[in-house]
This record gives sequence, C-alpha cells and structure tokens, in this order.
Amino acid sequence: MQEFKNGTYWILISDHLPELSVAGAFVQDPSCGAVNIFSGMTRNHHDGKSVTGLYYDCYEEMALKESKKLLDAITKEHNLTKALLFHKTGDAPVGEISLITALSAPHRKPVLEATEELINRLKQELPIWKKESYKGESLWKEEQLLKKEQQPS
Amino acid sequence: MQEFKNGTYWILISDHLPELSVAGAFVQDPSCGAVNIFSGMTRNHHDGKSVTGLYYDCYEEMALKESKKLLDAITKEHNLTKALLFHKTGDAPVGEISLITALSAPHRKPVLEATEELINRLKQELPIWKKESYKGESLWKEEQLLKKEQQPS
Amino acid sequence: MCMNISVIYFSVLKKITGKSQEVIRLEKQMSAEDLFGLLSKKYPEMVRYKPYIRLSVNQEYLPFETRLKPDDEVVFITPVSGG
Amino acid sequence: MCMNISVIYFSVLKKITGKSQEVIRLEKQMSAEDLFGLLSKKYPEMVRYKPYIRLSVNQEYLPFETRLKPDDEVVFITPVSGG
Repeated sequence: MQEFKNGTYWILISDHLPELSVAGAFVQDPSCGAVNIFSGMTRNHHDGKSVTGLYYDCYEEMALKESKKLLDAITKEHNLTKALLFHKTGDAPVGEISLITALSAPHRKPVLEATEELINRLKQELPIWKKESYKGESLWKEEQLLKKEQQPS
Repeated sequence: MQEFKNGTYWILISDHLPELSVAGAFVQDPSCGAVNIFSGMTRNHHDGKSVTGLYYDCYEEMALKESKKLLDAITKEHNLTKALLFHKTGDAPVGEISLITALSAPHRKPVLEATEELINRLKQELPIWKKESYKGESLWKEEQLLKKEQQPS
Repeated sequence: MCMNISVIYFSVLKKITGKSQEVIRLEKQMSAEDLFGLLSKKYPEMVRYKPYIRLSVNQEYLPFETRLKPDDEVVFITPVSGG
Repeated sequence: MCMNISVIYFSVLKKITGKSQEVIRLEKQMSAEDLFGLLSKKYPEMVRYKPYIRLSVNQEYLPFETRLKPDDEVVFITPVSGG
C-alpha cells in the first residue's frame, strides 16, 4: 500500500479502495462548481471472450511517484482545484472498481477535459499490469500482445 | 418531486438528492468497464461576486419528460448501458450538489463524451431556473441577463 | 367559442406576476402569441423578456404560433439555467 | 569495479524468471542495456519482450543507455495496462 495525501492531492495504491462518495467529498471545495469522478471496473468480457476476473500487479513506490507527477501536471495545465487518483492492486473480480479519478474546478469544462487526459496518461505511465482470467486460463496483457503480434495479419 | 426509474434509467427531480455512491451503484453493470459521475454544486463566487447560495425553481413534470428524452437520445447515440440524472430543486447553499449525472458503458470514451453532451444539452433543455443570492440581494439568472444586455457595451 | 387555459409561472415570471398559476378564460380561439400579448397588458414587465422566451404547451416545447385548445397548460419558458 | 544491482520483476517477467527480485553482482560498470543482455542469457524468454520494454532506474523512466551505479534499483517495465 502506498498513499500520498495533502490539501490538494490524494493518491492511493491499495488492495482496498474507499467508496466513490469519499473520493467526491475529498475534491469538493467551496470555490468549486464542478466535480468529475471516473471509475473503471472489471467487465465480464474482452475481445469477445468471457472474463472471470482481473489481477493487478504494481510497482507501488514508482506508481505513487508517477501519479504525483501526473496529478501535478494535469492540475497546473487545467487549473484544477483538487485531484485524486486511486488504483487497486491484487484481485479485481467482475464489477470491482480498480480505478477512481476525481477532479474539481470552478467550472465543468476543465474537469471533463482533464479527466480524459489523466486517464489516457495514467494508462501509459503507471507501472501497473493487468492479468485477465478467462475460463481455464490466465494471461498477462503483454502475453496477449505478443500472441497478437506474432499472428500473421 | 418527480421520479422515473427502470432497469436502464433513473431520473430524480427533488429537493433531496441521494449520495454519489448510490448514483454510481445504479449505473454499474457486469458488462461495463467505465462509469463517469459528474456533479455540479453551488460555488461561493460568480462573476467576481461572492455568492451565498442558490435557489432552483423547476417545472417538474416537464423537466422529467425532457430528461427522459435527453437520456434516451444520449444513450442511443453513445451506446451507453445505463444513465442517471438527478437535479435538485429549492435551496442549494454553497457546497450543495444540485446536479448529478452518471453514465456507464463497456469502455471509457463514450461515457466521457456523452457526459459532456448530456450536460450541455440539459442546460439548454430542462425547465429549471437558478436564483443567485449575493450579500443583500437575490437575482434570477434572467434578470442578470437583461441587466447585461441593457448595459452599453 | 370560449375556453379555459391554465398558465403556470416560474422564476422571474412568477416574481413579475406575483402568481404561481392562473386560469385565463379566452373568448375566442387564439395562438400562444396572442395569449402572451393579452398577459403583457396585465403584466407589462413581461414584455422585456419576450425576445428570450420559449413556449411550452402541455409540457412540450412548441412554436409561438401554436393555436391553443381548451384546458391547455401553458408555460412561458424564460431562459433556463439548471445544472 | 564491482557493484550490486537490485533487479525487481513484475507481471510477465516475474512469471518468466520465477522471482520477485534478485541482486545481480556486476564485475564492471555497465549500462542497463548490458544488464538486460546478461539477464537474457539467464532467462532466454525475456528477449521476446525486449522491443516493448522501458527501463526504470530508482523509480524513474530512463533510457537504456543509462550507466548503472552501485545499489541501483532496476525494473524492466513491460507494456503497462493499469486503469
């Protein structure tokens, strides 16, 4: 478990994530008129196959550092008031939330734009890896990538 | 108070709104990997003036009908799985949530795009009116509009 | 041909008219435009908002030329500001 | 000039090496690229992932040419998939 929390940012990398309301309450501020909360969760299908669950491996200390850089960059760029990023580690069965972002600002446009940018970038930068379990087999995303690359197109 | 709820949509026009977690839980679905929750709340300033609170008047029956049309259009257009819209009526002091939208889909792109479109359109279509209270005076938005239009530019 | 029209007021129009709603008895068939003209005589301050108002009849946005029918519920929708 | 380098494995590299981490003793100064070459001999399956791997030294993304220092913490970051 890794955590960083001050008056502006809250980052949590943990096998247990707080409720959405807790995330929303943290980023709220009297100066803010807009809060956007995105959550990502395990869905029961991928590429036409039935998924039974996910497992997240994480280089936690580095994920915390990269998350700080990311929130700092996004907050400055979009003039956000507060920013939060939670990521789950370990098992995430179908329906379980693995990612929560929450951003606040006086107006809605920056929080929506910043949410999209934050998610795109964290999917590139955070050292976190997903293993998908199908009926009877479990494969890391990189193994699936290699399989695909080696298929004749 | 006006409410419509089935397996896909939940619309609530009321002087008391449920928690964000309740909104998130409604739109979650095993087939969904992405949920986006936007909330709008009363902020303590507008146009450089200090705001002490808002009051929302609402043509509730029509707001419900228009919300249904809106969620239906947005859901079809963006292939969403579930959609929720809550709007508060009556007093909304600083920090109080007046709007909640929650949308779900298998992937994140449609829920983010649909959130922006939904908010833009509901601000145009729903028969709901805001009165802002400053220190010592309260003005409907339309009164402020008329004041501005009549100022020499 | 007489008819009753129910007019509901919200927001600044509620403030101007001092009413939440009233029933207007029309002596002849008319459009919503005509009804607004009638009400403007009663509440002169309404006129300033006319350029910004949309019409709702029975909870649907409709054009001002719409001809009213007995027992229609009419609301003059000043610029909305929900959200 | 001898030095110890701590290598941590995640995800598919943990599966390939069968280890969460190990300390590698280098007999001379070398780059992370060289270290990867060394480990590839020990764990041949790692080579297939080389084109996709980014380097992290002491929890920072750095280029593969980076020269390693004593007690550096090295992680070979296969394509990430968080979110």
